[in-house]
Amino acid sequence: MPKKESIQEIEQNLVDDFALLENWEEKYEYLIEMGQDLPEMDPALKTDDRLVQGCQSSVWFDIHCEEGNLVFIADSDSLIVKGMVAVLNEILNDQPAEEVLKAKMGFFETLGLWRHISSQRGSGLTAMMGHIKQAAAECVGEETEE
Amino acid sequence: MPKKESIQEIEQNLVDDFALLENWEEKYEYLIEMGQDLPEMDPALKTDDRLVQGCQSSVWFDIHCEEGNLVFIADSDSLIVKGMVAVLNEILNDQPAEEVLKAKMGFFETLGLWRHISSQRGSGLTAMMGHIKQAAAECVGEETEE
Amino acid sequence: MSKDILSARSDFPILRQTVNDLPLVYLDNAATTQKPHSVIDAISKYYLTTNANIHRGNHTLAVQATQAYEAVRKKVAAYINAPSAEQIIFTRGTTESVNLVAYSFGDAFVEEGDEVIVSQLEHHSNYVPWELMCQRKGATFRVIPFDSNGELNLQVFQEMLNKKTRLVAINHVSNSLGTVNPVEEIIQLAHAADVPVLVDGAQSVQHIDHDVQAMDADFYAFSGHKIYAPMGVGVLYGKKEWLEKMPPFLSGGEMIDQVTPTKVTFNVLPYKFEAGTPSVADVIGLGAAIDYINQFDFTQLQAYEAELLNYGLGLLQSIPGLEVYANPKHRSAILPFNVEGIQHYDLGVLLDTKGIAVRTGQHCTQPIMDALHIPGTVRASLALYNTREDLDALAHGIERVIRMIRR
Amino acid sequence: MSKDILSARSDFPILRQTVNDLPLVYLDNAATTQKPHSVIDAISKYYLTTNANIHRGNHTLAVQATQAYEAVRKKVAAYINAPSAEQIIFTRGTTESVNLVAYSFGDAFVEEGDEVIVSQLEHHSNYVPWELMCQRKGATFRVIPFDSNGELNLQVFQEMLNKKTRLVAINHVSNSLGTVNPVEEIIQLAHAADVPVLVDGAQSVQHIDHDVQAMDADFYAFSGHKIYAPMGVGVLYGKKEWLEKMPPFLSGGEMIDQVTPTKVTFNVLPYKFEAGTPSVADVIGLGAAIDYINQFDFTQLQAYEAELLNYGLGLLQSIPGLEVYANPKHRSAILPFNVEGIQHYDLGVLLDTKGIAVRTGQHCTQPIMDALHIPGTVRASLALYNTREDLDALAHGIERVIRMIRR
Ligand SMILES: Cc1ncc(COP(=O)(O)O)c(C=O)c1O
Ligand SMILES: Cc1ncc(COP(=O)(O)O)c(C=O)c1O
Repeated sequence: MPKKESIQEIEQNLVDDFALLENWEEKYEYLIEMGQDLPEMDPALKTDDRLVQGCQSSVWFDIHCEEGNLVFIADSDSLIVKGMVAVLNEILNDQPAEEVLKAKMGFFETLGLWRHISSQRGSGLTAMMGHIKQAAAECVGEETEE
Repeated sequence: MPKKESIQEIEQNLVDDFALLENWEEKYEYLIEMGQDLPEMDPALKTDDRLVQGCQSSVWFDIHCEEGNLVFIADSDSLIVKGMVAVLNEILNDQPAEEVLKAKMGFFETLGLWRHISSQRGSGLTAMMGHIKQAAAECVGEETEE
Repeated sequence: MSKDILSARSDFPILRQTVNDLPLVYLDNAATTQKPHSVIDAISKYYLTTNANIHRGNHTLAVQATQAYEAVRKKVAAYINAPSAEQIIFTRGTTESVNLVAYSFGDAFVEEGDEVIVSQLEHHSNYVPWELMCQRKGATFRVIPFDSNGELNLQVFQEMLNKKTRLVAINHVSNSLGTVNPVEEIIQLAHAADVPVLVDGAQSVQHIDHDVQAMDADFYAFSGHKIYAPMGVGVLYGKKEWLEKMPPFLSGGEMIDQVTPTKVTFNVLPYKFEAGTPSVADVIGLGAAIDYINQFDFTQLQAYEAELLNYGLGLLQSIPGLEVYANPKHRSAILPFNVEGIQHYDLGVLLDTKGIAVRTGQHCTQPIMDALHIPGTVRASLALYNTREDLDALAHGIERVIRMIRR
Repeated sequence: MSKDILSARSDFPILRQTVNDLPLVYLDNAATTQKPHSVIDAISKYYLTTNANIHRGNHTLAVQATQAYEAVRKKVAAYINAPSAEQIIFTRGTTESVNLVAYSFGDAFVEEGDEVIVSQLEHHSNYVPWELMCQRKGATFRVIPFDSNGELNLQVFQEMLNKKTRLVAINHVSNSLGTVNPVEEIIQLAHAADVPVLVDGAQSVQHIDHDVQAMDADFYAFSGHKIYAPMGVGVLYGKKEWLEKMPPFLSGGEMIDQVTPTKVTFNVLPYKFEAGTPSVADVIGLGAAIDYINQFDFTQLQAYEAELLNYGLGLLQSIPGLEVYANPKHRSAILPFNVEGIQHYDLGVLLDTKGIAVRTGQHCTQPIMDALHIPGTVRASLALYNTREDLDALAHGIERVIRMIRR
């Protein structure tokens, strides 16, 4: 098995991808495409207990701990939020919970031009980030308890 | 008996007097002198029912109707207000109530430079004016009732 | 001669701004309007030359600031045709104006078992204060429903009115659907039952008729920032008979007559309801905004805005998959819609990438969204400086978003 | 390196103004301070480039306005050393801040027979709201007296504290006498009896220490306009344990989570207490004012103002027939006095003819005037831009008025 890319490496790749896009419009377009490419979440999983609080749009996270890695599927009724979910998915999914816990979570800032998204109350980005961090913390906790 | 000067005539004389004064400081000085020249009101007359409401300083008005003329003595613990009382005294005292009722009461505006005084809430000018107008109205009422 | 409406645009410096390197198309006027140069300058000038605390001061600046502040009270009174300036109370905005009445009128006149009526078309700011007041007082909170055209059901309203009704609170124009409510008729019905009416004029005072005596409103509230004036100032108008009977709301400096540890007496109107240092500069900005509006012929302005709204409606309705909400006989300045398959939030953000500012979501009117069974809308809202070009840009922008997402 | 205090004066354009053809000597800073260029520019810039309604908007201007607004919350939190920004609530001023607590805390925690303690040194804005709340609730309103030095009698205070005491409200500096109250000690005594304390920092936040954690205040209130910021914005800080338990005060837009006709739930802190459109430009002006103050070394600034106050005290006390009121161990920025045989009002108006702005009257502290058995005082009050020359002009002006009147 080839060594999996680290959070930093994936982030850098994404930064490079986005840097090629000329303006906000194109960046959003790309983001939405990323979201559209994400597999649909099983509607049965879209339950209230998987709903992330604090977003203008509905965002469902099905998240758990697998052998120390954080594994999740997520979906949203907003294409933009789904694009954000796709970015989070690409960078954080199936990564060691410990690494996720350490990650600065500044992805959207670092991707450039994301000041917009990351400060939008409606996007619920902060809420999603908090959700992931908490799950990561629980995952690390479980591991060390064993 | 020489014909008494009208409200307009007295006002014009005062306007001329004040116009000679160079600045606010001198105008106030003159105003205060006018007040200081006014005879003191009998302390026995300084009762609560003669107090004009609505001034930062205390102002007492002893005002009545004599043969259709409005006659008053007034005093204040403020030298500036007492100066204003002196102006009112010079212009309005012992004038026919009917004339007082008609008077535009813009004296302090007309005297020039009195925008300051006349808009000061603390000076109670509006309250004094109102007090005089009301007394004048009552006086005219009494006369016509007879 | 009155000022040409098409010249308005150039008076608003922010409209020359670019957003995301594109010219700004500002269609979020129901949230807040932009300010003309004269308003911005009035604020600066106040701080550069006049600033002082008002009313209690006798020095020149304090006197000048007081005069300027009180002059605006007269201007506002004239603008809404209030019988006297002392019936104009300055607040922070519509929300504070409504809360003032809800607390003060509520404390004095509403008891357990009484009823208060609002409409389903209200902004939260003219809904929640009454709901909470009813909860505090044990009163019943009643809501006039709207029909499929987005119009209030006056039949139901009439049946709601009864001996226990203490107050009706209603907006003149819905910020969410743009419905112009028949306030004159509502007020007549309420007055026939001896019930006073508060009119929320936040979305009407700048667009349509705003004569408080003609409509016979008992209370009238609006926000400066929606009528080209600064944020931080609003107005409450009230009939004297009510204002005089109502106890003060906020207390402290300015609204006091005498204070001892056992007794407090209050200042006269309007000061009784203005506690503490007011937002003098913002009030002066409101005066400048009213001067600005008064340059126009208001009938002409209304016609211009109505024409613009119709133009926009036509454009939007011709976009396949786009639904405009509500179909009231009279609508003012508001275009609420959704596009099939695109979340309102996404559409808003994507329009923003094209420099077009609209608002998305519930617009502080959850009861309306619940009634329509939708999570939210996109809302474009107009001001006197908007043009057909703005609406063309909006329609064009929506079409491009649709193409992009449907691809 | 920190900014030189003597350079401050030139940052305040209004101080170059003439009044009655004489240079303005502004000594009415306790009523309101003047604004530096940077604050005036921040307001203009906001309206010229950023203006939008905040929080609910997703378009660029709305996002930028929201960021700018929330950044000021953090700045204020840092300035008063609040543990977190969500404990900073924006209001119109101290008066609204105090009323918010009086209504909200009062409704939740004060019952018939309970007691609330204020001091005789309070401004009406931190006195009347408590007195009226006690009247509404059937609670007892208690007042800590001050002694002949103008200092609070802590012995009496300690005896007042009991199991029924629900809250103590006290200013840090008296706007009328300048007394610096020992808030740390008062808070310790109150906390020992399990009673929370509200500190009115209106006259201290700009002059002396203002670390809410160091003093351990449960609530802390101040006004922007007294700290070189615009009118129309104030702050309420509260401990989270209290703010979370307290019900909302004003209701409407922004402070809402869910609204149905039968139930309302509220937004998180601080939004729960910020109903309606706030005064965004004024808040941004407050941010600029804090940036302005932060350029100085605050210890140096305090020393400068203390030295200036002493200089003024010395000058005034050397004028025959002039009485300076109170003689507290610590005094801040306030010079209250009268001259024998001259009414305070007359002295104020006559000083104004010499370009000198002071305030005269009761200064919204009737309980203090009643205790001193005087109708009012002349009050000169200082800010960081005042100089010895200003106080020389004051003393000289008073002497000339005396000569003129005594002639
Ligand atoms: C109809 C209506 N009422 C009340 C309000 C609240 O106004 P403000 O936020 O200025 O207090 C608004 C503003 O959105 C509104 O549109
Ligand atoms: C000590 C004190 N408290 C409260 C206030 C009231 O402040 P504001 O009028 O800004 O609400 C003042 C202002 O004069 C004050 O000096």
